[in-house]
Amino acid sequence: MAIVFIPSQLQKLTGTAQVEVEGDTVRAVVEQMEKQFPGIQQRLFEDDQLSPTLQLSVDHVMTRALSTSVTPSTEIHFLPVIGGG
Amino acid sequence: MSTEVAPDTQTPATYKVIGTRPVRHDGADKVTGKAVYTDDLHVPNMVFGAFVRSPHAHARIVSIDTSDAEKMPGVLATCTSADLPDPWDKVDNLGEGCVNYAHLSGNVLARNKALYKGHAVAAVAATDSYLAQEAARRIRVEFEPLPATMCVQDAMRNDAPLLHDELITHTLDDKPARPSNIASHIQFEKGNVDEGFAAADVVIEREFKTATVHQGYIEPHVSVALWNEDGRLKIWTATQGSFVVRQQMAELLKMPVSQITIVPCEIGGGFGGKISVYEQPVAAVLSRKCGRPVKIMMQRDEVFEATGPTPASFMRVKLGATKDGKLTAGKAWLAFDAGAFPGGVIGPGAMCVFSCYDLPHATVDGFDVVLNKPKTQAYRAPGSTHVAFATECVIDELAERLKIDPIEFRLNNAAKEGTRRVDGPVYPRVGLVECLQAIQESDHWKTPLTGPNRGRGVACGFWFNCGLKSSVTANVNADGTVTLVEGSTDIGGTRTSIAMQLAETLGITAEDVIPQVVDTDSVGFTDVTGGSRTTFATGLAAHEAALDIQKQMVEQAAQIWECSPDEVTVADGVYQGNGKSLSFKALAVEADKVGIPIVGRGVVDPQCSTNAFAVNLVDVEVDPETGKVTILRFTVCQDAGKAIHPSYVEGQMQGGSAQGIGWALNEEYFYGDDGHMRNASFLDYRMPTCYDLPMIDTIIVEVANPDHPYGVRGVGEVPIVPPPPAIANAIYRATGVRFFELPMSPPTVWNAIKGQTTGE
Amino acid sequence: MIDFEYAAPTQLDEAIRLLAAAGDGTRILAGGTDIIVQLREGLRSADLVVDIKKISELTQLKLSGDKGLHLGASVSCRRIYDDQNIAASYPGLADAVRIIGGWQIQSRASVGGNLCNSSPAADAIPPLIAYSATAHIAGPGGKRMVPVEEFCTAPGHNILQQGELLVALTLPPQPSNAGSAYQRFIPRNEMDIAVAGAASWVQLDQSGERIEQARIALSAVAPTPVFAVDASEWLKGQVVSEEVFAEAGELAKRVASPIDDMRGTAEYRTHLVGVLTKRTLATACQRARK
Amino acid sequence: MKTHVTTTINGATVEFLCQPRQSLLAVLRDELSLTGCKEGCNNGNCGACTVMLDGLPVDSCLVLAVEAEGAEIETVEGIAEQGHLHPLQQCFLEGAALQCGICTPGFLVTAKALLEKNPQPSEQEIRFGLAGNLCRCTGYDKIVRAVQAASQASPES
Repeated sequence: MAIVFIPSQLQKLTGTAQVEVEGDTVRAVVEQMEKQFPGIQQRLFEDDQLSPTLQLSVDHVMTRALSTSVTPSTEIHFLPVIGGG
Repeated sequence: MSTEVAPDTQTPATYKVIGTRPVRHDGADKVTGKAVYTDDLHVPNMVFGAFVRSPHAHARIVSIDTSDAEKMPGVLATCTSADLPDPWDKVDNLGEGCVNYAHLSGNVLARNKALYKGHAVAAVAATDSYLAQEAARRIRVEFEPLPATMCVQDAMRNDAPLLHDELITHTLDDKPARPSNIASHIQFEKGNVDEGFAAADVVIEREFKTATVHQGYIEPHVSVALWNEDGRLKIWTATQGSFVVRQQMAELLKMPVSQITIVPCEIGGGFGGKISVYEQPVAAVLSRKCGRPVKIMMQRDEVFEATGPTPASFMRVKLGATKDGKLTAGKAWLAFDAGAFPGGVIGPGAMCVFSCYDLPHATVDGFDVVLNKPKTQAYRAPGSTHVAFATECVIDELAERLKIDPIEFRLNNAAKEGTRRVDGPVYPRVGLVECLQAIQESDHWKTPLTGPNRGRGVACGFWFNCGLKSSVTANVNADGTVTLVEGSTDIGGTRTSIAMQLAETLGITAEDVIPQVVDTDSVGFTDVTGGSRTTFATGLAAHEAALDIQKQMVEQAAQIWECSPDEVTVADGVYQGNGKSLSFKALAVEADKVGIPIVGRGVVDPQCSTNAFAVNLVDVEVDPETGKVTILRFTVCQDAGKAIHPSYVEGQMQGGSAQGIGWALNEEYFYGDDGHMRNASFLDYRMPTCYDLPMIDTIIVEVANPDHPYGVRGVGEVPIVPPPPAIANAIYRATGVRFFELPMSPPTVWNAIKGQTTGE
Repeated sequence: MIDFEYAAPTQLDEAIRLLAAAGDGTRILAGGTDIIVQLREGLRSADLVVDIKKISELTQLKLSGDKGLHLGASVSCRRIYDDQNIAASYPGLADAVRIIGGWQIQSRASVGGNLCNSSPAADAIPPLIAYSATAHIAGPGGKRMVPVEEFCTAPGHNILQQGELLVALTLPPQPSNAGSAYQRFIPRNEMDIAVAGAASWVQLDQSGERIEQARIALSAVAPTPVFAVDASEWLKGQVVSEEVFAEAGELAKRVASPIDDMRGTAEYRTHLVGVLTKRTLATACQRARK
Repeated sequence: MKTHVTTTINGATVEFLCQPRQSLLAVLRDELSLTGCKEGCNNGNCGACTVMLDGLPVDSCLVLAVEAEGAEIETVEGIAEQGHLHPLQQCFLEGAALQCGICTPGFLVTAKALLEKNPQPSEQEIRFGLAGNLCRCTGYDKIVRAVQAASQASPES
């Protein structure tokens, strides 16, 4: 279980800005979301991996690892990848 | 004294090495001219390469004829995009943002179309550099010029000439049917922005424009490539990240990384501009074709026209606040110039636009727009300087409208631990409030500014800072010194700031550590020197390596003292056990006689932002007759987390501030109607000289980063962010005119003042 | 950059022979700070480069009470401002040579070279015009003398004929009640090309209150540096005051015909002429009173 | 066609062959392996290639190597003496007046010339004297302070 913050551009699929979803890893959570909101996974994934233009914020961790484990209080955010100078 | 460490945030001085100011390990080499930069290399049998570049901002390449050049005696090889493997549309994450290799390959050598003036079209290798340049002139390229588009608003129009026929806007939303120059559209939403603005007593919306600017490193891009008969490729180059160059080369040339060795030489500045490859693949192909090492060094105009400046931008920012000075809502519409290929810095720009404030309701729309300029790249806190100019000017205007002191207004709304950012995540412990308070406490703020045509401005800035991968190994020598082997190229003294962390952990002196930056075959994967990550992440790796060494030292001490390792204690680098006691150095000498070699290992991938904030206070004087702005006094305050080597932290703050001042006042790519850059030289691209600047006072705030054993946050990038808005706000107070465009060059300022007096 | 022949004659006639014999691919090298860049960037080409720094006439720098200043064509900027007496006697010229490039450029660049390069934005030419300097030219046909304001004909072009060479510049002796100043406007404080420049030279009456003679010259606002004749004539007999300086600035604007480019708009440049004329006149008068 | 040139570099007589088009910078770096002077812009605007030519700082990219015939040249390699760093070099190190270091040799050569001409320069004199040298890393603060510190320390003062 985790709290997923739905990117505004996907909210027409979910109808809401936040959803609580079952699953103990980010991948499980996204696959569960796909069941609830068909089509959302292909917006976030590319070849079964997180789209290379995206990164995850899982609580304070910035990661691209879909295996990152989550708890019911975990917040998941989908953000653009950033680079520094 | 240029530095005050704000007392209320000063961490207890329990460190022996950290916080001191030792002479950098590579210092003697660099003040005597012995340090070896890439262009200083003379590899045996080396030849020289030169580029043929597009004279058009946008043109179809009809044909390329290299035959005349190849006939010239001394000309050894030529190269066009046909010599590069067919690229695939693979988007890869370089740690520092992502890259599409088809685009990268097309930027290295143009395929079918030249997309900007200076775009590399072909190259040649010859026995001397003059001959190479002459041969390049003999390569005949037939172009069919196409209409060019040079500014974001034009490029976004439906009728704009398309750069890429198949470019469909990347968005999480439904994809558009038609191709356009809009490479991507990102969006953030928090709360209900309409409610937010409805609750506001004052709402201000402004439009802002900023010009293309360049990182302006003094060392041009330069590489030497040697493609050996055994198929191994070795490249000496000036890069911020040798492993990332290896990764790009492997993809572009379709060869395994194991076949490529990147040797990072000393590097003459980068600031984000020396991460992407340019001349490296071309030098490699030329070397393969002629069987000799090939050096390619860009001339300064090539650096300006054909490497990666940072975007021009068009921005609209709207903020609302209540009478008592609480922000209620924000709205931002941002369009950044990506250059000729998708993948500009709009992502971080959109994430940073409101990052200094606690905004209950906001929306942000960001657009990445391709046009006929060189592919843009990161420049120190990429995207954040643009958006800070917009937001901090509107914040200043709100504060004025509400008759609230600009620092108090910022304090009322400052982001702090627990603040939810507009892009979603919640801040951990951060130091913006402490920076604002330190500025309020500064002598500068407490000293009133007097005199005509003078004004004082303030502004805040934010940058994420990143972690990413770093590897080090550390070998204990027989004399008790430690050789630290690392993969982070040292652009500003990081050898020392990393070595100091190893020394602190081991309880030895910084001088007893010998840091070495080595090639990609000699150390584990290490991400770029960028993202303000090097002292933080590679320092963390050095700390881990030190702990690893300490564990092995304890075991050896136990062996020597014939006791169990559990009985050995370590404090301040003194090892004790079985009634005996030895310093680290003494124990190392003993251990060398009896034990196996001691080698420490540190590998890290901290996955967090360390969240850097900076605040500027600046006094200016404006000559009302010429519009020229003089910086009278400048103070930069920044949360460093912990300043490992305060001198080099101040150096980053001062250097970043100077770049921000240049961006604010004079730096810009000046384009003619033909899409040609008119000022591609250090004479006319006006970076500040030391006669243009005052001393830059620094205040280091230390709000420890919870994710680092010594509290380091990283300091490299954020200081460039606040200067443009701080200076704009100061000029307003000096002249009564608000500025919405960068640079605020003398003609612009004079025009605005004139407009005001003549009521235009 | 195509290679070329190099010659460094030690005698003037030898230099003239070389220049006359060679084709129009001959370039003269004094300080080299313009020509070497132009050759490298392909703006000019050369098959022969004649270095004139070894010719004694061209390296002479002499100040004398009756003859004024003799300035050899290849004398570097720095030799001029390093000479206290010269800098004190010709402050307007010193103003200009102190700001041509940085120190490294001033070690090499010469006022003669600055004149022969004939850039509209040349810093040294306005003070030469303001001082009524004379250009001494030698060529196959002998020697001739030309007022500096007649030397430049177009951007990068001047009256030097095939085989001719600038030997020296002479500036008349300065009476005690004369003063001068040069100022240019640049966005930075150093290392920049003038957006506009103005040199003012004045001679005051014994009281120091009235202008007897004045000469104003401008740079970067026309195809060549220009002598602002109307403003200069109008100043004769005027009483020293801010208003008079400002009015002279307005008159000086009339000879400005600048272009829009990356360094500034025509409007801005014309405006700067007024500002710089006013400011240099004030400094020149103040110096004349010392 | 190459020209034979005899010159003095850091006190030693040096002979070399060069093409007339070759700059002093190119010959120092490529023919004589004196790579301390750096190429930053190759047209006299950054000062990274500064060397002393007959006692004066010049941009070696704007000097033809053939002009060096009979000249006295000093480069950054000649600043330290008998195994001792010059006070300026020491002050640059102690004051952290360098980051990437590419502009440092040029600054040192110019600053040494400045202190020899004016042993006790004001801050503005230092800033004016060094205006022909660009640094993009430091914001100049620590460079100016290092020169100030050296002006207290150097034998010339």
